Amino acid sequence: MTLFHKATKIVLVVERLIRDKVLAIVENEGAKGYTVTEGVGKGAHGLHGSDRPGIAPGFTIVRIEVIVADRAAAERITETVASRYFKEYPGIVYMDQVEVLRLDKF
Amino acid sequence: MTLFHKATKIVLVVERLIRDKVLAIVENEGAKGYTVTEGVGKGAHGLHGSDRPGIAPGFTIVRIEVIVADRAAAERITETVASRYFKEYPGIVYMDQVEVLRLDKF
Amino acid sequence: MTLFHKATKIVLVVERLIRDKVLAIVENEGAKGYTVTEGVGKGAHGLHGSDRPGIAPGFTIVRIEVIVADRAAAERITETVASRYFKEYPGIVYMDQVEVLRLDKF
Amino acid sequence: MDVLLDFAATFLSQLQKPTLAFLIGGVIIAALGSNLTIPDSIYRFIVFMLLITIGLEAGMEIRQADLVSMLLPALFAVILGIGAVVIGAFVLTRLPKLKADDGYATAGLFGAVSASTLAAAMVVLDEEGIPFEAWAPALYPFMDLPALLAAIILAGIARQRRDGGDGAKADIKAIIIDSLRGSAISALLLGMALGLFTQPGGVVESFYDPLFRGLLSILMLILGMEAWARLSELAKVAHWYATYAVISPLVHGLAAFGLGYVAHVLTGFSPGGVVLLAVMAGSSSDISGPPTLRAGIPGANPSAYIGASTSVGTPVAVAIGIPLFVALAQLVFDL
Amino acid sequence: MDVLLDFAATFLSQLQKPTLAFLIGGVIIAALGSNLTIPDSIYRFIVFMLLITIGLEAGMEIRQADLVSMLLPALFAVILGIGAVVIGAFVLTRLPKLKADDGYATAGLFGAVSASTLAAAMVVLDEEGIPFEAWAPALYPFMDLPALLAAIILAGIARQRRDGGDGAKADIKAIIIDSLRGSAISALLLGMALGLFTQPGGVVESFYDPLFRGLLSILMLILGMEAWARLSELAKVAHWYATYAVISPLVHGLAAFGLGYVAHVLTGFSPGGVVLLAVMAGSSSDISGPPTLRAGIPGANPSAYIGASTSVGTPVAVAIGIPLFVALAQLVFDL
Amino acid sequence: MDVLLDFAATFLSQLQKPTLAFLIGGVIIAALGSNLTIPDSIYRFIVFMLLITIGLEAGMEIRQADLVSMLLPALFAVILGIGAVVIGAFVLTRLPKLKADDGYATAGLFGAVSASTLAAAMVVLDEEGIPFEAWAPALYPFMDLPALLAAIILAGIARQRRDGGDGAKADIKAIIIDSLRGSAISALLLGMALGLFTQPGGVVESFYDPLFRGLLSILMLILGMEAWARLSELAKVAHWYATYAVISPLVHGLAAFGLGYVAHVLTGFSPGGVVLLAVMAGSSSDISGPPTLRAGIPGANPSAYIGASTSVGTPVAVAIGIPLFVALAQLVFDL
Ligand SMILES: Nc1ncnc2c1ncn2[C@@H]1O[C@H](COP(=O)(O)O)[C@@H](O)[C@H]1O
Ligand SMILES: Nc1ncnc2c1ncn2[C@@H]1O[C@H](COP(=O)(O)O)[C@@H](O)[C@H]1O
Ligand SMILES: Nc1ncnc2c1ncn2[C@@H]1O[C@H](COP(=O)(O)O)[C@@H](O)[C@H]1O
Ligand code: NA
Ligand code: NA
Ligand code: NA
Repeated sequence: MTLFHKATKIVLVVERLIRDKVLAIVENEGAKGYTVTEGVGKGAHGLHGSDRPGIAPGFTIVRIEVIVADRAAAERITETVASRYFKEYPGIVYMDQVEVLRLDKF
Repeated sequence: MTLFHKATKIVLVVERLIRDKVLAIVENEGAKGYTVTEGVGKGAHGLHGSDRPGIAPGFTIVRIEVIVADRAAAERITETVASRYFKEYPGIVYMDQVEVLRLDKF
Repeated sequence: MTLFHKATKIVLVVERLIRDKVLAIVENEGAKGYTVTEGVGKGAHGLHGSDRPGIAPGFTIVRIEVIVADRAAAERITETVASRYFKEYPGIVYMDQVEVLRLDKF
Repeated sequence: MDVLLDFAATFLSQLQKPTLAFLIGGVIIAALGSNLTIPDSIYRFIVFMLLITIGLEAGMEIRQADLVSMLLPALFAVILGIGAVVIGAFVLTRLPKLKADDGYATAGLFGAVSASTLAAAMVVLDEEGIPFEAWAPALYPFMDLPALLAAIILAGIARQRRDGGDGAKADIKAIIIDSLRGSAISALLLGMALGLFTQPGGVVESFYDPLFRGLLSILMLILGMEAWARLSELAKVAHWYATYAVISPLVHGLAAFGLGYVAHVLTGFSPGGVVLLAVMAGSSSDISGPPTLRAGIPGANPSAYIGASTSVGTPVAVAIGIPLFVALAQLVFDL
Repeated sequence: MDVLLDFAATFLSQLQKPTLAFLIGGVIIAALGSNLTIPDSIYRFIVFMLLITIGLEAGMEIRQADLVSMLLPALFAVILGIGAVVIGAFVLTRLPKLKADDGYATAGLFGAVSASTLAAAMVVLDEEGIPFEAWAPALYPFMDLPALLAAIILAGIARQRRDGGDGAKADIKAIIIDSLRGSAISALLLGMALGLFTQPGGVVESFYDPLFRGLLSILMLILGMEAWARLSELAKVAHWYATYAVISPLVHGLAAFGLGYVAHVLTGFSPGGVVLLAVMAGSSSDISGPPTLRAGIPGANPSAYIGASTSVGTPVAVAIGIPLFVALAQLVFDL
Repeated sequence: MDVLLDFAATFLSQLQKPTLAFLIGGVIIAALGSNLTIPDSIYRFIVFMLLITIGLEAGMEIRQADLVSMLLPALFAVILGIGAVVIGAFVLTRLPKLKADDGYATAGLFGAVSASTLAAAMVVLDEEGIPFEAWAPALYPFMDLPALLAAIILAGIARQRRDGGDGAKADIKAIIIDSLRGSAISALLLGMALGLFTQPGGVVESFYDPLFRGLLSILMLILGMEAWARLSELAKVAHWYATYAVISPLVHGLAAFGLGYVAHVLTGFSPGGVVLLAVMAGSSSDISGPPTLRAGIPGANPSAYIGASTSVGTPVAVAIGIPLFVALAQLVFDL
């Protein structure tokens, strides 16, 4: 078990439109990587994306998953994105504890 | 740290065919939102979806992620979906504890 | 609450190119199923995948989610994949504790 | 004997024709493990293009056609669809170690119609210079829907017998509506409506028609690759399905040819129309059927019925059925 | 009276034409709950094909055209784009229970231009044999961009008034660049550049032109389905939007027809060109507009403005606007 | 001198031709930051259409061709493919601060063949009225495969030298099979088989041929956008790659032109065929190569070799290589 190290996982769900801006924050606040999957969603701002064509792709949802070793960095990312975008733009964020191999990668 | 609140994350993996019915349950049982990503999978019911064309899209897998502040609601959603669909239809569900900002959104 | 059982979730993020080899390990080490979503990502090996056409699809990222009841199996999967692929190929892995219904499915 | 010779001749010449050639080509490269794939969105678009084109031409023709002459073939189409399912279900549910639900679903698929097989037959008839009523392909839904319905209803009744509970009765209307809403059927019906009530002649001639054969050749390639890819799945299920998937297309087709001949005698149904009726009956649904059955017979294992239809049914229907029925027509109607 | 009769005639004949027929067909099957969908990648490719073709032809023509004759129509296009937004914003932001940002965004979309409506009008003019300068469609960006800009700037100023803070001023340049970079506009401009500076004549004749009508018919089908699908969203927002979405296309179109007529008298702008100017003004942006506005007026609710444009604006512009302006042209220029 | 003048002339006229114009157009709009993207599924479908069409025509021609005349060009193709890699690897692995694996992979890509560059050359030859054997494009795999193989094997041997362990030896067969299974090669081979053994003439004439130029123009646009988009990645890697990517296409092409000339003298290989051989040698793989190398030389960094090939190699091959070799042919064979 000495193999595994605690790390913090952050999940950000935002409109694709602001994906790159959010990813920039993620990298600036010290994350070494991220994984992005596309999807559709629903929330306070209504339905996002659909199977039908014709919706500006910028409105579909991206799920950004970031793992950082340093809890403080995780909170910085979370709070920066939230304060900068979540007043005007749709989106949510949550954090979770996970176990990783090779702590140096995170 | 007072910023972050405990919440429950539910992940439902079901056939796209029944996506909308499952999402209806999710909303009825009190979730304020959800995020859906598409994928392929394998389980007791064999392979689901593939890169090859021609498979009825309804058979691919959707991963539904729901975050609720109220643990009881989470259990209601989980149990309702499981009891109504998991006898006949493929699918799994699991829950996890996460930390969120802005508890009112969940 | 007696309904829910502890289980271990493994998430493997690897290049699509080696997806099938990784999934083979997952199944051999005793997982009863898996869910795969596609995406793009960034890490030590640079950017993976993009919206632009023309990139060999094999280079995009797949996120493999596996839930196993047996923690030992989880560690076997994690360590086998890491030792066999993560020297040469891009990728990360992490584990997390989750609660499931129907333990027999995992 | 003659039939066999004619068939042999037609078959060999068909092997050379793009339609069949691309299908076989697809099987072969898939068997050789090629990584070639046609994107799913292209596949779905091709299917849409073929079906709306069939619909548009049917619709434009129906305007002139006297509807009476359609009634008998339509009636026969319904009978063939339901008949095939009832018999198929009877057989499959009595065979050793077959799950009842799988049997009903498989019978349903083979009673239903494959749009791509139908399109292939239309091209072959064109090439052979055998004329048919442009409304003949529009018989598709008259056979497809009743077949799927019959399968779902039979399965529902059986389920009730087994574990009682509230039956499928209630949902019949829902099922009908659902299958009419399926992408394949609605593309066909949309095309028919547009052909019937509007003047799409120009765009059909300049766009939809010229692309038909080419798109079909690509679709055949895809179906060939799919056929091989799903063999493995099929192998996992009882071999009875493979047997059924080889025999039933020919049996259904010949029965349909017979009824079509009756319609020919009674109402002058064209030889080409007879062939198309036989091809429809001999085909097994590959697009519209599976989702409808998945929803209607959730207990059934898709690998079983889709595998049987895609891996065996369609190749048999295209590669053996079409040449056989064409040769038969040439013999019977001495064309 | 005459206009109405002419219009009625043209309208009925239009209903029969593929363009409008496919649009209505799309609305109907969507209303019937059909599961038919055209893959998104196909939709995006079709839009690209239409826009680059329009651009290529405009570019090839501009070579011969004397640019002076373009100046006045271009100027009018700018005026119409901005004017429509200013008036629309004035009205919508004063109506009861409308969010200001939603009002600005909606006014912006209706001031902007729909490439698909424009393409539809081009086909109708061809069918009616009404000639137009091939560069006329290239007026698109001259109306589209200023309209979107005006909306974003007005919203920015209003926001500043409300909650002070640093305004949108700074980003105007960024916004212009962004909208020029939008996929729709850049496909059009790319086509124009290629047509202007290179010799694409061959490939245009053999590939782009022949596919134009067919692809447009599919696009109309998609727009029809979309229109219905988004009605529900629209229903959720204030009904004023629906009202505005019905009236403004006709008002904008008629105003543009008037200015176009002036250009006709002063610089011999062709009757067909006048119609296209009216159609552009009467159309509401469905492709390029929404993302630009989403970024420029984040406070606005996309369901409101997209719904109004896609569900009401475009259908009205295509089904009523085009026939109306064509009939008007036939009357005014007695063609 | 003459060559330069001829080249200058041909080059300028080429700039006007759609093929090159769309490529440059793509680079420019990407450089201007346009958001235009062609959906990936469309891109993959276009590549499939071009390759199967090339294959179909080659296959139909090979029937008549006397195979003997193919042997020498085929042999030269193999030699050129392997030779280019051996020399490239020798150079690149000796240059300062280059990772060995990256060097082998890059040499492999530049030894291999780009289907799109080949298709572009075919269209140019048509336009210039320079005839070539329809089987000439079928030399593609004879150069492509050996090149990729050579690179992987050399890298394997080098790795063994470095860190010992069991070498790549074992997998050579696997690698050959894998690359034959690649989507590009198998589309080409499928087309050839269909052309050789069946009668696809009708559908080729009515569907595949007419779409060829148009689809190619779109592919060129995509390649142009890609070229720019990947420059940034390339910038991150050692500049030697850029230098190599500019020089080697011309060196490889000229060497191939020489060998082609020999085949012309000895076995009457057509001037157009000589140009195509030169273009293949001068091109660098953009579709089939990268995945094969990724699997075969996992240690290499894709950004390095893909960047060099897509951003520099292909543009140089299309924009400079093709006009150069055509001008050269016109000079040498005084056409
Ligand atoms: N409770 C939730 N659970 C999971 N995803 C959510 C939830 N609420 C919102 N989302 C996601 O975040 C996006 C924006 O949320 P909102 O800002 O509430 O509209 C939605 O489209 C969903 O994809
Ligand atoms: N152990 C597992 N871990 C992750 N996903 C699973 C697991 N088992 C099943 N799934 C997902 O749930 C879908 C249906 O599962 P099943 O009902 O077991 O066929 C599969 O296609 C997978 O996508
Ligand atoms: N810190 C991280 N958080 C989330 N995903 C990551 C992280 N690091 C790497 N990844 C994912 O793993 C892939 C390969 O990582 P790497 O081997 O670091 O290039 C990346 O493309 C990402 O999709
Ligand atoms: Na049938
Ligand atoms: Na407008
Ligand atoms: Na080469």
